[in-house]
Amino acid sequence: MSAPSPVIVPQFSTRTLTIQSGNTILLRLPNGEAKAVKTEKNSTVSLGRLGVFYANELIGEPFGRTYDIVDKKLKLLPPRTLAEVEDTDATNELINDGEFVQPLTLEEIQTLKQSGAHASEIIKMQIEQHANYSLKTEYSKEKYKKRKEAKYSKIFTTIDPTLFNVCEHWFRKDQTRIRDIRIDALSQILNMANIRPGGRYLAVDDASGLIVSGILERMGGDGRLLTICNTDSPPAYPVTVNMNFTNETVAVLSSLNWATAEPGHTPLVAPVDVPADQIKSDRQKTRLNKRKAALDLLNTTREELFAGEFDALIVASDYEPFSILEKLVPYLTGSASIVVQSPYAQILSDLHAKLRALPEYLGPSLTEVWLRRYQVLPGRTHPTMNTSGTGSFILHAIKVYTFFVWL
Amino acid sequence: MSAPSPVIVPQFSTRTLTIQSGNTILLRLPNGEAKAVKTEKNSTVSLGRLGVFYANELIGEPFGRTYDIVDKKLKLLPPRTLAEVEDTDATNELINDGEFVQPLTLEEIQTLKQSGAHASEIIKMQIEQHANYSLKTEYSKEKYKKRKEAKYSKIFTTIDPTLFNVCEHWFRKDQTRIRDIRIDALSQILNMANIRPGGRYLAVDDASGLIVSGILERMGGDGRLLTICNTDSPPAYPVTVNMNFTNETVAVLSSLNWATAEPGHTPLVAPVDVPADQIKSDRQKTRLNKRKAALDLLNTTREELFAGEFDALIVASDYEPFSILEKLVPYLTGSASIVVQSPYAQILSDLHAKLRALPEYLGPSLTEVWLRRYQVLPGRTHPTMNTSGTGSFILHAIKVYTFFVWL
Amino acid sequence: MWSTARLIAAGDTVILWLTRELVQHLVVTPGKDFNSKFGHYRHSDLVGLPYGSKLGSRTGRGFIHILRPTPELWTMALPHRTQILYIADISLVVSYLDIRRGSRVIEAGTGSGSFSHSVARSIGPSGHLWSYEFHEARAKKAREEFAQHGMSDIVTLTHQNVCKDGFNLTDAADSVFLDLPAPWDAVEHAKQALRKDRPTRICCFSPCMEQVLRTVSALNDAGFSDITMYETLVRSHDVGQVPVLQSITEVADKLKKGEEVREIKRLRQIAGGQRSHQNPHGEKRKRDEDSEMNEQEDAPVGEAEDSGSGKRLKTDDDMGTWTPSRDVDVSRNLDDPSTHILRAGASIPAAPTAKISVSKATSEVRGHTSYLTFATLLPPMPPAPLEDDAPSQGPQST
Amino acid sequence: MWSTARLIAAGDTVILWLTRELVQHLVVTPGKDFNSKFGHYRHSDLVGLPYGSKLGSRTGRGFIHILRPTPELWTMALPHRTQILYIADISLVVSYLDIRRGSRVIEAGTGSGSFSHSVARSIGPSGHLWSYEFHEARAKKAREEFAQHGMSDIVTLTHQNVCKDGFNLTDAADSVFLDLPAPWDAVEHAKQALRKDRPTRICCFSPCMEQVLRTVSALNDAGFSDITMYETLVRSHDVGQVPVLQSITEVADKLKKGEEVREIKRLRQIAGGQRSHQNPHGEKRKRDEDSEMNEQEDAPVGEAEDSGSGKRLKTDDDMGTWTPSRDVDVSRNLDDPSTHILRAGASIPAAPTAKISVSKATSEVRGHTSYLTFATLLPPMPPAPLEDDAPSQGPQST
Repeated sequence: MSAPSPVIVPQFSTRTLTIQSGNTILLRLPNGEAKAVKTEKNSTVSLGRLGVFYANELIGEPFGRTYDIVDKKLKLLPPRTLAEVEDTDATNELINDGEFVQPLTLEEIQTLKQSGAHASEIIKMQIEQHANYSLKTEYSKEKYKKRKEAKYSKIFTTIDPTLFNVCEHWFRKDQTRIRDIRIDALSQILNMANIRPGGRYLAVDDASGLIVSGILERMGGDGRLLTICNTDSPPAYPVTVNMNFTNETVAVLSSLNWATAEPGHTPLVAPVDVPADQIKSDRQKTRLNKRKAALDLLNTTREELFAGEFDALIVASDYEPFSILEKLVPYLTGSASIVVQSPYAQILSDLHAKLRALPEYLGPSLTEVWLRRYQVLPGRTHPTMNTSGTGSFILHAIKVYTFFVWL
Repeated sequence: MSAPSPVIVPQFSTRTLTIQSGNTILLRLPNGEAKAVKTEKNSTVSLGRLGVFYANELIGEPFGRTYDIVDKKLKLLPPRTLAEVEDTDATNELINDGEFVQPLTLEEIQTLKQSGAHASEIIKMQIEQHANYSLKTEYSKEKYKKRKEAKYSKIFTTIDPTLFNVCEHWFRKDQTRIRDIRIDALSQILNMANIRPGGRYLAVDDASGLIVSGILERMGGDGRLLTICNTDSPPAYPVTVNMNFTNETVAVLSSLNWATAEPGHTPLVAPVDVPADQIKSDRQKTRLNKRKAALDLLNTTREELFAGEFDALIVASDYEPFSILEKLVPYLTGSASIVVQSPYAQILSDLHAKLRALPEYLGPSLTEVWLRRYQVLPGRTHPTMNTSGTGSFILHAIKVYTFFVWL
Repeated sequence: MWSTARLIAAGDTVILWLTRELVQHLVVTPGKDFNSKFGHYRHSDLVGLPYGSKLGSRTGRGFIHILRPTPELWTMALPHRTQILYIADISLVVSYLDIRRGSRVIEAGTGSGSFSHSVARSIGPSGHLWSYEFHEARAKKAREEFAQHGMSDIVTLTHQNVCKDGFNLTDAADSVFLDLPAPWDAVEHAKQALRKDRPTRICCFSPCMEQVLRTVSALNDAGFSDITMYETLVRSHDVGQVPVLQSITEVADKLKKGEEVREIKRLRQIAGGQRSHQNPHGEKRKRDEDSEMNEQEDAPVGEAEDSGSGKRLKTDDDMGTWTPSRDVDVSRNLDDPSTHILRAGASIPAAPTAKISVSKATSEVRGHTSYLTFATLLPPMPPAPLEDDAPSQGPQST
Repeated sequence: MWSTARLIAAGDTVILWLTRELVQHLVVTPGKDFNSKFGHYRHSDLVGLPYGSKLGSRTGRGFIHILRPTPELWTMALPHRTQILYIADISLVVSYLDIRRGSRVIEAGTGSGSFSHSVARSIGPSGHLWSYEFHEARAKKAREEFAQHGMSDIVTLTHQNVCKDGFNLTDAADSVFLDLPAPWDAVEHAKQALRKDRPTRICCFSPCMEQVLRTVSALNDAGFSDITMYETLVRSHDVGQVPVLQSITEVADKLKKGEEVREIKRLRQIAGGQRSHQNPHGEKRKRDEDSEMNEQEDAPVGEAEDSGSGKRLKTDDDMGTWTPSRDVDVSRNLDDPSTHILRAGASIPAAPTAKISVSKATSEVRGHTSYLTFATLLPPMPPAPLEDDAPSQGPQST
C-alpha cells in the first residue's frame, strides 16, 4: 500500500474561508426560509421577529454554523442530529375532524412571550393544554412539537455560499428570474460546456447572472469569460452578489452588448482624444482618462471576441436562440461545446429542428433535467411531498468544421 | 363489532374465471417477454425454443399459474418466492475486464443439451468451469445463476388478461400503436371520464382499441359506447382480442365514421328495399336482410348520437383535436367530462389555449402522467434501471352550458 | 350512487365549482341558503336546473357552476378527515387490483372515503365494498356520507381494527386495499378474506420506504407472489401564450439607436454647457460635466452594478415576464375573454404580434404521495401433481 | 490533462465520433491504423488537423469527426471496468461537494475513472484528487490511463481497501465521494481525512435503498449533519417534425368521396352483372353478387375484424407513423440534408405541407442510477462557549 504523495500546490479559492466584513451571506431561519444579510463590520444585523445581533460576532466564523439569539448575543449551537431534524413533510392537509385545535389563544401566547417565557416553556404549556394530545401517536406528538418549536425559536444557521446553495436559494426565491435553472440543470450545463480553470468562454446570461456565477466559480480566476448582454450599460448579474467572489475571481469577466458585439458596427462614443488646451480641469482630465480606459477595454474586448477560438458557448436567453447561435458560433473553436437552456421544450425543439440540418452542429441533443430530494429521517424515508415541477431543458451540440478533409 | 352483511347480488364478469377454448392468452416466457397464444381445444401450442404442449392442459386452469414444459407436458409449479425472483436490473454494462467470460463454448452447451442434460445441470457445469467465479461476490453469483437459468429454462406463466396486464403488454410490444398510452395514463383517463356500469360514452380511439378496451371493461356490459372512426368499415380494435371479453361485454359498442357521424350527411348505401320480384335467390334475400339490418343499425346509431346527452367523451386521435371536440362536444350532457390524450404536450397546449377562451369548457387542465416501478428484492430495493420515458399527456375539461341562469 | 337524472332535484348532492381551487359540495335542501364570496343563492334556485348549469347570484356579483358529483370532483370537495388519495394513485390501484363491474373489494381504513367512492363507482350495484375504519368518529361520518350518496347497498362499513380483529370474511374478496400504518399486521387476515378460486390481489399504500420493506417481507412470507412496487404522480402543466421570440438583430438595432440618441443628447449637453460657460455659477458647469460623464459611464464596458437590472432595454422587462399565464379560471372573466392573452413585448411596435403556445410543468408539484406495493395471491396448488392427472395429454399422443 | 492546442499532435488522446452511439478514443500513434465500418485511416492523417475536423476515409466510403476529449466525451468512450457514473450524477455531486479550482478531493473506488476525469477537470492543477481502488487490475489500468491523460500531477491513485485501511490522510480533504458497496465502513475514515477548519462534505453513491438507510445512520452516528439524499436523472427527448394535424372535416370529406366511389363501382358491377346474366356460367353471376355484398360488408356498421387495421384511409398510415425521426446523426448524410424531413401526409395532395416540431421523452430512459446521500461535516465547536468570549459584544453596547 503506497502512501499518498504530499500536496504542495497552494489552494486557490473563489471566496474566503470564513465570513468577512462586507459579505452578503444567507441565513437559514427557523421556518426553513433563507434570508440574505450583509455582514458589515461594527454594524447590527436585524432578523425581524428573531431579533438583532452584532455583525462582528459572525465575522471570522466558518460558514454553516448554527446560533441561538440570546439577549441580542449569539450562542453557538452544535449541529442538529437526525433525531432533532424536523419532518418537513408533516402533512399540509387540513385535518378538520377537530383534533388539531390551538390549545392556547394568540393573546395568551402573546402575554406569555411578553412575560419573558422561553419558547420551550410556551410549547410545554401548549402541549399540556392540548385537549386531544394524549390521543395522538408518538409520531404526531413529535411533529407537533417540532412545528411549535420552529414557530418560537430564534435559531439560525449561516449558509455556506456554494454554487449549490446560492442556486437553490434563488430557485426558491424567484425561479422565473433565473429562467427555471435548477441546480441540477446548472451543474449539467457547466459540465456539458466543459468549464475549467484556464478555459475561454462565451455566455449569454439573461438568468440574473446565475450562469455567469457558475462559470466564474468553476474558472476560479483563471481563463476568460466574455458575456453578451442586451443593455447599454454593463450587465447587472445580481446572483454574483451572493457568491461573495474575490476580486481575482471576477477579473476574468468582460461584457459586450448585441450592438458592440457586431464586427461591422462602430460604437458611437464621446471623443477621448481631447487636445490638451481644451482640458479645463484636473477633474476633467481624470474623467477623460477613465473614459479612454473604458473605450480601450471596449475595443480590446471586441477584438478578443472577433479573434474567436472560444472553448464553449452557453446561452440562457429570452431571445430567439438560433439568431444568437448564428452570431456567436463562428467565434468558437473546433470541438467546442454549445449549450442552450430554456424553460420550454418547445423553444428548443424548434432550435433542434434547425440545427440538425446544419453540418457544423454535431450531435444536437435535447434533454430535460430531473431531480428528486428525499427526507431521510429514521423510519420515515421518502421523497419530499412537494417538489419543483420543472428545472430546465438543455440543448447540447458540438461545433465542428464544415470543411471536409478528404484523404 | 358488526359483522359485514352478506352479499347476494350475483357477480358480473367481463371474462371467464378460467382459461377457455378460443381464448387469446398471454404467456410470460423465461426472458421476461410476453407471447400471445390461442388456446383452441385439442390444438397444440408451440412456444418455439421452449417446446410444445397440448392446449387442453391449460383450458379450465385459473390464470397466473406457472408451468414447466417437461416431455411436452405441463408440470404445475408453485409461484416463485422473492428469493427466487431474478434481479432484472443486473447491470447491462459491458464489463470488459475479462471477468465475465463464457466458461462453456456454445458447441459444448449444444452437445450437453442434445445429450438430454437438464438446464440446472448445464448451469452447474458452467459455474464449475467459470474461471473467476470464486472471486465473485455472493450477489454477483446469484445474478449470474439467474441469468443462466433464464436462458435454458422452459418455464412459463399464464398472464391474467386484466386491463393492467394487457395495456402493459401492448406498451412494451408497440408503444406507438397505442399512442404512448401507458397504464397510468389509461387508468387516469378512465377515471377522469367517470366510466362506470350504466354510463353512455363517446370515444375516438386511434390507439388500436386500448381506450375502447378500457371503457368496455369498466362498463361491464351495462350502458352504451359509441365510437367514431376514420375507416369505411367498422374499426379494428386489436387490443380487445387480448381482453377475451364475453359477448355481452362487447354488445354495448357501436361505431360510426366521420362521414356517417355528420347529421347533414346522408350515407350512400346500396338499396335494401328491393321489390320481391327482383330477388333472384334465397341467398340474395338473406344478404338483403343482412344489408337491411346493417343499415337499420347505422341509422339507429346515428339517431342515438344526434340525440346526444352522452356522459363523457374520450379522444385519443391522430387528427386535430379541436376539430373533433367541435363536432362531438355538442352531444355531451351538462357536467360531462371531456378527456383528450396525446403523446405530445405541444398538441394539447395548442388545444388548451383554444379551450380556455370558450365558456363551455370548464377548468381545462393539462397534465402529464408519471410512473415508476421498483425492484423490491430483499436488500436490493430500487427503482428499475430502465423505464419508459413518456406515458401520455392528458387534457381534461368539463362541459358546461353556456347559457346563463340569472336569478 | 349519486343522481343520474339530467335535472337537479331536492336532496341531490351537487358539486359547486367556484374556482378550480374552490370546489364544494352541497345537499340541495330547499329552504336553506348558500352564501360565498361568489354570491348568495337559495338551494331552491338549483332545483330543476340541468347539471352543468352556470348560475348567476341574486346580487349579480358572481356566479357558480353546478356539477354532477363524480368520485374525482368529490375528492376535490370532500371534508378531509385524514390525508386523502388522489386520482393518480386511485386510478392505478383500481387498474392493478382489477376492480370492475361486480368486483368484491376490501379497503382499510376508510379514511376520508376518497378511494371508497371511486371503487363504488367502478364496481356498481353488482359489486361490493367492505370498508373498515378503526377511528370511531371517522367511521360514523363515513357511514352517514355513504348513506347520503346512495351507496349503502354497495358499501358495508365496519368500525374495526383489522390488524387485530381481521375482516370477518373468508374466501370472499377479489382484492384488498390497505392504507394502514402497519399493513403487515393485516396481511394474514387479508389472505383469509381473499377468494382462492382465481388470482386475487392486494395493494398496500405506504408513505415511507421502511414500511414498504417490511410489507414486502410480510407479503412474501404469507405466500403472495409477483410482489412489485410502483409510484405514480400527476405532473400539471401551465400553458401560456407568448410572443414569437425576438431575434438578436432587432435587439442590436435598438441598442444602436440608443447609442445615437445618447450621442445626440451628449452633444446637445456639451453645446448647452458651452453656452452656460458664460454663467458665473461654476456649479452649473460642474453639473454639465457630470451629466456628460454620467453618459460616458453608461458605455458598454465598466464595473458591474451591485444590484438592480441596469439600463436594460425596455423590451427586456416584457421578455422577462412572459411566464405563462396561470391556469386561471377563464369562466370567471365574463366580459373579458382576452384576459389570458399576455401583453405583447413593447419592443414590437404596432403590428399584431404572432403568438405561440408553450407549456411547462408547474413550478411546485406533488413530489410524492405514497408507495404502492402490489402482490398477487394465486389459487393454491391442486393436491395431486398435474402430470399424474393425464399422462397421455402430451401433443405427441394426438 | 488533455491537449489544449488547436491542432492535433502525435501522442494526443482524441475522441473519434462515428455516430452518437459509437464514440471511441484513440492515442494518436503515427504508424498505426484505425479501421472501422466508417472507413480506414492512418493515425498520421490526424496529426496537424484542427480538433473538430471531419475526416473522410481513404476508401471514400465514410468519415469521422475528430474531437478534443472532455470528461463527458470520455465517459461515452471509456473502457468500462465497472458500472460507470454519468453526467447527471457526476455534475450534481461536483456541485454539492463544492468541487472547484484548487479543491482537494477523495474518491473511492476509482472504478472506470468517469468521475475522476470530471473532478480533475474541475479542480485543475492547483487541486488534488486522492483516488482509491480495491481491485488491483483496475487500479493498474486506471493509473496508466491517468498518466496517458496527463493527470498524474493532479491524481494520486492508491490500491487500497479504504473500508479496512482508511485513506492515510488527516485533515486534508475538502470532500469525499464514496462509490463502495459498504460505504458505512468508510465513514469514520472519511471523517479523519476531512479538513476541520471549514465545512466539508461527503457523498455516498448507493444503488439500493437499504444501503442508503444504513449509510444515513452511519453518517449521523459519526457526527455529520445536514444529511440529505437526492436522485437525479436526465430525460432525453426526441424531436420530430410532423405535418400540421389534419382536421376531422377533411377526413369526413374523404370518407364521403369513398362512399361515392364505392357506390359507383357497385352500380357498375350490377350493370356488369346484368350484362353477364346472359352468360351461361352461373359462376360469374355468383362472383358479382359476392363482390356486391362484399362492398356492402364494408358498410359502417358490423362486427369488428379480429385483427389488422381494416380499410383505413390511406392518409392514416402516414398519420399513424409520424413518430418523431430519431435523433439520427445528420452529419452522416452528406448529400442529403433533407433525410430528416418526414414525408408529408399522403392526404394533402400537392401543396407543401406546413410542419410543426414536436418533442417527447424517448420511449426508454434510464430510470435509476443511484441514490446520492450527502452530508456535511462542520468544524468542531470551539472549546469555550461563545458568550464567555465577549459578553459586551451585543448591539445594545454600541
